[in-house]
Amino acid sequence: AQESRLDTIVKRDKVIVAVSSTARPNGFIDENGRHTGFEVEFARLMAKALVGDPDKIELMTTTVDGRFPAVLSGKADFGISTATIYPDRAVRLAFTRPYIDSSTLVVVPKGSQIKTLADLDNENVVLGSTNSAAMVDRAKKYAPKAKAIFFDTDSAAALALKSGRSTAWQADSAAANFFVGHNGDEFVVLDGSLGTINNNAIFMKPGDFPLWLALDTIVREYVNGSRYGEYAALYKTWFGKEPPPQRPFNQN
Amino acid sequence: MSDLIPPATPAPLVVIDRVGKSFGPVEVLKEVSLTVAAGDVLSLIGPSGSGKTTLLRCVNYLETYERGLITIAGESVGIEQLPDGRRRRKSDRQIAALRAQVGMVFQHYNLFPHLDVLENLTVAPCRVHGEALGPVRERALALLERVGLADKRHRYPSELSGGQQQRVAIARALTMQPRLLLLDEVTSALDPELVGEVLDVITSLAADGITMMIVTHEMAFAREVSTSVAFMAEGRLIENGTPEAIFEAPHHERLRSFMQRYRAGNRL
Amino acid sequence: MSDLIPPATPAPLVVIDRVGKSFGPVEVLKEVSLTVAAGDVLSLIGPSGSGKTTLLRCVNYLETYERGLITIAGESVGIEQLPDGRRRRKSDRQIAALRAQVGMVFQHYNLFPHLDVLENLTVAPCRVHGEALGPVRERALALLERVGLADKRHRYPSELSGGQQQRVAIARALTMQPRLLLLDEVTSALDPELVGEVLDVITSLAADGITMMIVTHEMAFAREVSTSVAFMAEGRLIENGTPEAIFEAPHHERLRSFMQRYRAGNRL
Amino acid sequence: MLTSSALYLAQGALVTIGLSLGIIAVATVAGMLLALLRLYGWRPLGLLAAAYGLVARGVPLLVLLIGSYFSLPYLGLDMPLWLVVVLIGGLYFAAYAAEVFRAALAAVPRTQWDAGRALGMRRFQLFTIVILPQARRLSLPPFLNVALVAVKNTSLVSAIGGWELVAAGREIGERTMEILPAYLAVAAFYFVICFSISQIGRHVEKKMRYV
Amino acid sequence: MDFGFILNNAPLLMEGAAMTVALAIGALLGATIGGGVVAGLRMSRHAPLRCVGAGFVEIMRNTPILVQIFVLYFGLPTLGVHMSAFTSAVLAMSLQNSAYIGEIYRAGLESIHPRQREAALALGMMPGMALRVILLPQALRRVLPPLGNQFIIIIKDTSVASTIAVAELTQASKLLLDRSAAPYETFATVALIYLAISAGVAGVLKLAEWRYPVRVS
Ligand SMILES: Nc1ncnc2c1ncn2[C@@H]1O[C@H](COP(=O)(O)OP(=O)(O)OP(=O)(O)O)[C@@H](O)[C@H]1O
Ligand SMILES: Nc1ncnc2c1ncn2[C@@H]1O[C@H](COP(=O)(O)OP(=O)(O)OP(=O)(O)O)[C@@H](O)[C@H]1O
Ligand SMILES: [Mg+2]
Ligand SMILES: [Mg+2]
Repeated sequence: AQESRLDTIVKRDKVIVAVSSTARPNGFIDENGRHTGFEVEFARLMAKALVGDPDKIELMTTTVDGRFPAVLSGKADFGISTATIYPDRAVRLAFTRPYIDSSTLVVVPKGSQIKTLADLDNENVVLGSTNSAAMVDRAKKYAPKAKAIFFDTDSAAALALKSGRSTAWQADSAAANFFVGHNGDEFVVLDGSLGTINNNAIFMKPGDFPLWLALDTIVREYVNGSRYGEYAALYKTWFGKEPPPQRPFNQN
Repeated sequence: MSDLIPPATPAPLVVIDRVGKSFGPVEVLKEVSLTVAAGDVLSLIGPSGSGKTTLLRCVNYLETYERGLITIAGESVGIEQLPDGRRRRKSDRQIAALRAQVGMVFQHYNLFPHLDVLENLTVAPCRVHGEALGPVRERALALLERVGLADKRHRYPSELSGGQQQRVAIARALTMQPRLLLLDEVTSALDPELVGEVLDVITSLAADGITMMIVTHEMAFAREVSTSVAFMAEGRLIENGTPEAIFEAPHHERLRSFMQRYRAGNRL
Repeated sequence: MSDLIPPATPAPLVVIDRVGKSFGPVEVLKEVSLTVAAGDVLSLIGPSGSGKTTLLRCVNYLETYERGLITIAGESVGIEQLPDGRRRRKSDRQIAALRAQVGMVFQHYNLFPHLDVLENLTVAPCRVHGEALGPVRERALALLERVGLADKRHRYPSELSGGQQQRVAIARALTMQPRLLLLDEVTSALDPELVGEVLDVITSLAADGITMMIVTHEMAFAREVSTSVAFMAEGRLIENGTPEAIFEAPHHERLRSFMQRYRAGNRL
Repeated sequence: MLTSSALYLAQGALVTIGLSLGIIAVATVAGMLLALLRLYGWRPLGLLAAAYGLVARGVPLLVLLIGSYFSLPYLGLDMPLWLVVVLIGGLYFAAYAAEVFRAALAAVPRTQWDAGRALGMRRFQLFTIVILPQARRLSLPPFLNVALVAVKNTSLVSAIGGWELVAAGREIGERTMEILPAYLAVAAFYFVICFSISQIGRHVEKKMRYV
Repeated sequence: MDFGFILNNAPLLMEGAAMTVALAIGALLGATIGGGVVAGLRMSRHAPLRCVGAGFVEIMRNTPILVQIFVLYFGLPTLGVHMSAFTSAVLAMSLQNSAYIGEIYRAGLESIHPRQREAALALGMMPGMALRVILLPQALRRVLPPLGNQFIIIIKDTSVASTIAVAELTQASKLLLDRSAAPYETFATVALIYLAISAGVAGVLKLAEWRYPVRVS
């Protein structure tokens, strides 16, 4: 059998992780030029567990187009890059259990006709979002009458809302909260979340059981187990609130 | 000034009045004055680089000139003298209208390589004057016949010998039925037989009343065909007069030495 | 066959042996046979389109020929006759080596527009033969002096008049110090003064023992300068011989009528 | 903060310049080879070059980059990212450059070949001394087009983990969720880079204005 | 490799491809005509017009199409000008490529020996007619290859429209990629579709090249 990537990582004494640098607050470059964000810091926690030091890590930054090829080709050991577990994807990628549950929020201008999530399903609504499978499906499901438009990045979708190109914007809770936090006098988040919870998980090349087992176990220990404390602190730092309490994976 | 000449009198067709032109710092035409009467055939002779081609090009306004004025049938060429003394370029339309009446045959033929021989002849009359293709074709074929190239009408210029291209260029200018014809060394690529033929053509054109200005190095040709001859050297018009006067009794020293060389060459 | 001639004997320098060439269906050279002895100056005359330029180009293998063989100093031009009768193109190296010994001046000069006058002259000796720039420059300047263009050495061809370009082209061919010189209507753009000068140049070249083949329409020039004259018409070599024989006692009907026209033209 | 952003963009611009120069160099050499094959080469090779041109130009560069960078390891070729980008980008734009050169070389009149041959020049000499310098003038403006497109296409390297000017701009934009000013800043940097290149081109073109 | 899901999503890709073709046709027309205007300005007898032409070329050619599209799409509404995403994309691509194509036209025309223009003028043609009847047909054969380049670049530049929510081929492929996590299959398919569209345009240009052969003359 082939050598497991896990051995390679241990021998190399460093992990290579595919992350994003343009998805605040998950992965971005901060004012001091440091690559950081919830997912990037979580990747460092993974490195700490795998090779004993959060700084023994090499961050491989790709756009959305390149994140899956990056792990499939072996250029990166695994990826942490807002990848939602999605049945079609699971055929070709291996996912660990999720490291975060995220919800989808809708942002509208203050004083908009759209007062509730139910108002979205209307011919006059232009609903903007990123061009991801989950967003597209949600738009179809919850606002079939509305016109849906899709952008490459959240910032472009936000710009569309600002410039009036769209009348509502659905986004990952992290991005939506950050945006409204900065533009609170002009925009509001509608109450409630659009659809169910998403599970973002670590992804890797399929067929490497030892590595998958190790990653999955480490994620479990952070999210549900012995290292929950570190995870909770990280979560609080980036999202300003307590994480959901420890729970078995199949809870939702 | 020359544009005050009333066009009703039997005026000279072309009046070149103290024309001057420079390429950058180099003055290539210096105060050239010359008139060509309607029906005249004027030969321009002179050493290489003396400005003959440049003068011919100015008459067609292919070259602008900075000083003096050229008029054709009382109409100034290319340039308008404003009452306040300033010079203004005429409109493209005016310039094109003038050129359509002035035929020119170039030293380098300048045939259109993407058109065949017949198209080279018909393109201008059809597109400029909007004449119907039928009569223009007739005329073009007759001209090709006359220069001995009727069988080459569907060849492209690159498939013709030098002399053949030369003759096509002459025919092309004639298809426009110009009233003034400018010829720049049109016989240089022609053999003696053809020189004779072209000479016939030119003589018959002169009989038709077409005025011509001919730059040439062949003195025999100049002498035979022209009603007057002008000699240029170093951008100046040195002497002009009847062929007899120029060839037999040259006044100017420069012309005399030029003629001497010529006779020395021709004695052979 | 001609390539069997032992090079030791005082053999003709150029042997053209039953050469034939077609452009597609058109046969432009028909069984042309001709020899040029070393030191000879051969003038090729004939009506326009008779194949003079084409023959000259074949001698330099700028044009391939389908039938017959041309040899220069016993070496076949461009084509190898294999023992089994097939013809094979020689290698580029062989062809280039031959051309380097054969100078050519084109009807349209074909100067290199991106090089100035001096560079046009020095580029081939320096870059092709690897001669040192110093002596080549000397030689080039001397030649420019001889054609009266030393002061234009840093001009570009587009800034020269037709006659000036023509003279640069002649100087360019001479800078290569060729043993055979091919000239295609080199005097066509020259005024009588310059024709005289070029004539002097050519005469002195002949005295230096350079063999020449000259295409020309100027009969006086042909007669003065050449040791033999060949007359072509419709792709055939009709008659050749000494200038006296050709000009005074033409045998062939076609040549006689050609000469008649010429005399008619020159009587003027 | 503004200055630190500008510095950050400047670093990205340096990467962009480096990659661009590499790509343009490869594209020029390979493009000239392709053009030569098409015009004067052995016919089957010429057709092959034409087919290469059609395919290479027809496929998006992004796809080529992702396809090659992530597949090369399978072939046992673990080249550094910049090398892959320079090679793949260079070969890709070579197909465009080849078209430019082909048109320019063909536009040099046949009489120039005659003149060179008559002086005893061999093909290669004739080509380098007579034909190429004249073709250069005609090819310059369209070649500049290709070069500028190449510069701007270096932004695609962020898909395979590379980082350059656009990536830097996007990172700044996403940090602040203000993408438009960031992009305008990026555009300004591009303008400086591209304008410098096109000014060099224009200067050379002017110097060659002899016809 | 497993292309099953691609077949299942064929309609999505085909709709994207149709949009790409529509964008490309709009931009090709706009840029071909705009290029003429730009070349006209650049070669004008009047210095101010030449300056305008040169300025336009420099600005358009030296900035990324992405930024131009963003400015048109997101910037203009703040000035009260509303264009659809499609119009914005076509306009941005037309403007930028007018600059590129204008330069190509200019290079081609300047390569025709000035004597040709003189001969046409001497026959009494107006400058415009000399251009149409004499110069353009000769320039065309020198210009076709680089023009083909630019046409293909336009086709692939249409992908930038995905950044402003135009549902063209690249956007469709990104969605498919995101859903399936099958980059190689998706990219291969998309590359083939782009190749087919480009080959179509290249084919048309080959026909033109057949009429105006690109060879030493
Ligand atoms: N574009 C130009 N730039 C600079 N000088 C020029 C230009 N065109 C012509 N000249 C110069 O102007 C002078 C006159 O040239 P022109 O062509 O009128 O002479 P020409 O009398 O026709 O001579 P030839 O009999 O040799 O044709 C020459 O000295 C020539 O070098
Ligand atoms: N590339 C070509 N394709 C077809 N025919 C050609 C080609 N080149 C020359 N010809 C023809 O071959 C014949 C001989 O041409 P060539 O140039 O040798 O004549 P020439 O004797 O030099 O004439 P001139 O005195 O007019 O220069 C002419 O009838 C010409 O039309
Ligand atoms: Mg002249
Ligand atoms: Mg000839």
